[in-house]
Amino acid sequence: MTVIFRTILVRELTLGLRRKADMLMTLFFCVIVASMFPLAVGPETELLRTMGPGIIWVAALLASLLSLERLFGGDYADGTLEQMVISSHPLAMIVFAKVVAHWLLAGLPLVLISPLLALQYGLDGDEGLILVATLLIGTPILSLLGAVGAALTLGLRGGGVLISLLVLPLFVPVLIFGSAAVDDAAAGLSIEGHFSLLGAMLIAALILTPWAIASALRISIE
Amino acid sequence: MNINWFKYASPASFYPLAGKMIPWFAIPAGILAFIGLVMGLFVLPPDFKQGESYRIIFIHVPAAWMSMVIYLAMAFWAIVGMVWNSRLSAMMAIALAPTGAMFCFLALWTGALWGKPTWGTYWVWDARLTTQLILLFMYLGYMALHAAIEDPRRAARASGLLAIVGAFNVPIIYFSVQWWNTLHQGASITPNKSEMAASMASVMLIMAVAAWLYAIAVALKRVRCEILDRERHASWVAELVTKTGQVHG
Amino acid sequence: MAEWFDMGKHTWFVWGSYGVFAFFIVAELLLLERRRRTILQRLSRTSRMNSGVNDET
Amino acid sequence: MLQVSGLFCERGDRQLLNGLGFTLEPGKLLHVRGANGAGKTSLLRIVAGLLLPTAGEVCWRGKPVKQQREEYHGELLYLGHLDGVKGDLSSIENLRIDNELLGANADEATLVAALEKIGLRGFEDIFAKQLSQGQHRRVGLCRLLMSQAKLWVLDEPFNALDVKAVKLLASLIEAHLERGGMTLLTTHQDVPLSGARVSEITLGQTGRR
Repeated sequence: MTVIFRTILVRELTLGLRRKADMLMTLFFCVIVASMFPLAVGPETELLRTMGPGIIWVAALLASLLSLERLFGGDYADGTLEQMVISSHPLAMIVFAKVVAHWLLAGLPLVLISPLLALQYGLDGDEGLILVATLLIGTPILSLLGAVGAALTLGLRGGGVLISLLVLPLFVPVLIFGSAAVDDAAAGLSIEGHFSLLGAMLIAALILTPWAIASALRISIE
Repeated sequence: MNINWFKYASPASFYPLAGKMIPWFAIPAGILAFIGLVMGLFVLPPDFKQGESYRIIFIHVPAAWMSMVIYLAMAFWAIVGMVWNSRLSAMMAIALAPTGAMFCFLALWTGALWGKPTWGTYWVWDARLTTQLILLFMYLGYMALHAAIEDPRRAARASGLLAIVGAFNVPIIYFSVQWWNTLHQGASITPNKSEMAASMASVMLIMAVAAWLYAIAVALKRVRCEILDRERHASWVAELVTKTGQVHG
Repeated sequence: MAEWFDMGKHTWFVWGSYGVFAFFIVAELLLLERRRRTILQRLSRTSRMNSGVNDET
Repeated sequence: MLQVSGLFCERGDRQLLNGLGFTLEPGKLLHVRGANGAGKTSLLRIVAGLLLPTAGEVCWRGKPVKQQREEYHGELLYLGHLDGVKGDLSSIENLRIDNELLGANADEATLVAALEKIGLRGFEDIFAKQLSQGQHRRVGLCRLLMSQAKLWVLDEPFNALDVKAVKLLASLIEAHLERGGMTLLTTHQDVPLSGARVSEITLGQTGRR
């Protein structure tokens, strides 16, 4: 079981690293979106400090949404997805490996860049740290839920916009707890609750979404 | 009454049954709605604090309930459709969606108009209105996905799966929004305590049941259209059309 | 008749919401009926066409 | 032994495969004929488990496929219109992935030998997207050399292949049948195989009700 996970993971990572442009694109998208807001709302540090976590979270969310279409699109076009569906290994495991690879290529860079954005918004040391921690737990959930949307809209025209319409409502709880954690930390409130809830959502997503993604794929490749 | 459900699982035998059932839901819905409207708008005295604007609650709350109930019903039919691979239940899920979306929008609209006189602004980021807004996006997502796929079977199964995933997330969204915002003074109708006068509560219930019956009647009517649309090649549809010349009822 | 509709300063709000509510309900019913009618017309046309074809062969 | 009974399938709003049924014995090849749009590809995709029929049953070794999805797919090899070859990977990398997916657990040497046998010696490390269409398809065909699957389902395997490749493919199928394997294929060219093991079915006109 784990051998197939490793094979598909290695395959996806080699493919992803051979097309660095796609990976960097989502990263730059997040940075650009996050840098737009100060231009829009003005440079007062106090205002930016309070809005910072929310803006960075929305930018990260949109960036990971952007890269979802490539998750299955390429394999669907050249027939390798079919071979995966009819392989003797459970499809949920193959799909799980693909989503983990997608997170490593699209989600993790967002987490690594977020301290930089936190500085841009004047979030000092520990607030920035908390922001990075929430993104670290939150972005895998976004990838897992987003993959369900990507599988459902496989091969449809206007897939990008359609995926966001399907998946953004599901992102709301993650967005709420992710961005609220930093504000409450700044206000000195306790934030264990936020992290335990985010953790619970991550575990639920890890267990339930692979099955949903696999059945969505089976429906879409008909 | 243990009707053998699988006999009615085939669209051909469900079509006439649905036709007969529609009046049984439509007429009581009309009567109840009329009673509720007359009592709600004219009989009940104005509220001492909110004056007349509290009357909007008689359609706002039922619409909000219905939008939630219909989404869960859609998920239920999607599950049934997927487990028994029955096309009819998938059609039922699709037939419910537009009515659910309508109730969702109306809940938002009436919520805003009710909010203006009571809270002073049309849109208030209050927990239940925000959940209602997100639910509207989920309805739109459901219908957009269903419309984007040509093949009717794949469309039904894909949107069905989305409804199931969505229904699983509705409580999570509700509680996270509820936690996020404690502005709203708690649901005025909570199972244990009811701040509202008994008469108001009864009118609300009448309107809720009327809305519920209305939704079923419309869903049955729309599912008949779906059946005719999807089964147009089946022999029974051709007979039906030629036999009755102009099909009615 | 006028005092029925007079809801004090909230007239616009109450009738605004009830009016839109009624409008949408009626609109949904009309659209549904129109859809049913177009489907049936299309079906009767195709069935006439098919029966027409059968007579010739 | 593959047994298919009472298959109905809907494509768009056309009814295909009205109640089709057949059995495929070990060592036999079934050639599915029929005009374009008669449902040949749909039939093969249903047998491969990629498409859900509206009605009917596919049984493998007497048990419905739905109940033994992973075991059945372990013994199945499907080649569709798409080659199933990743352009950004080299030929050998593609084969390593296919080897794992098919559960063939062939070692590196067999993979290199397969590439050689299919006529791609020296192309092992070239990106598949730089190969010609015929070569690209051959990388996909290497699966036939690696897999020990009992049932081959091949959709138009011969197109875009030159004469030498067609002969090679025919010999592979011949050897597969020799070993008691089963093959279900569609092709518009005539099947260059000895008549003894080949049976045919023809799907009806398009969309007849």
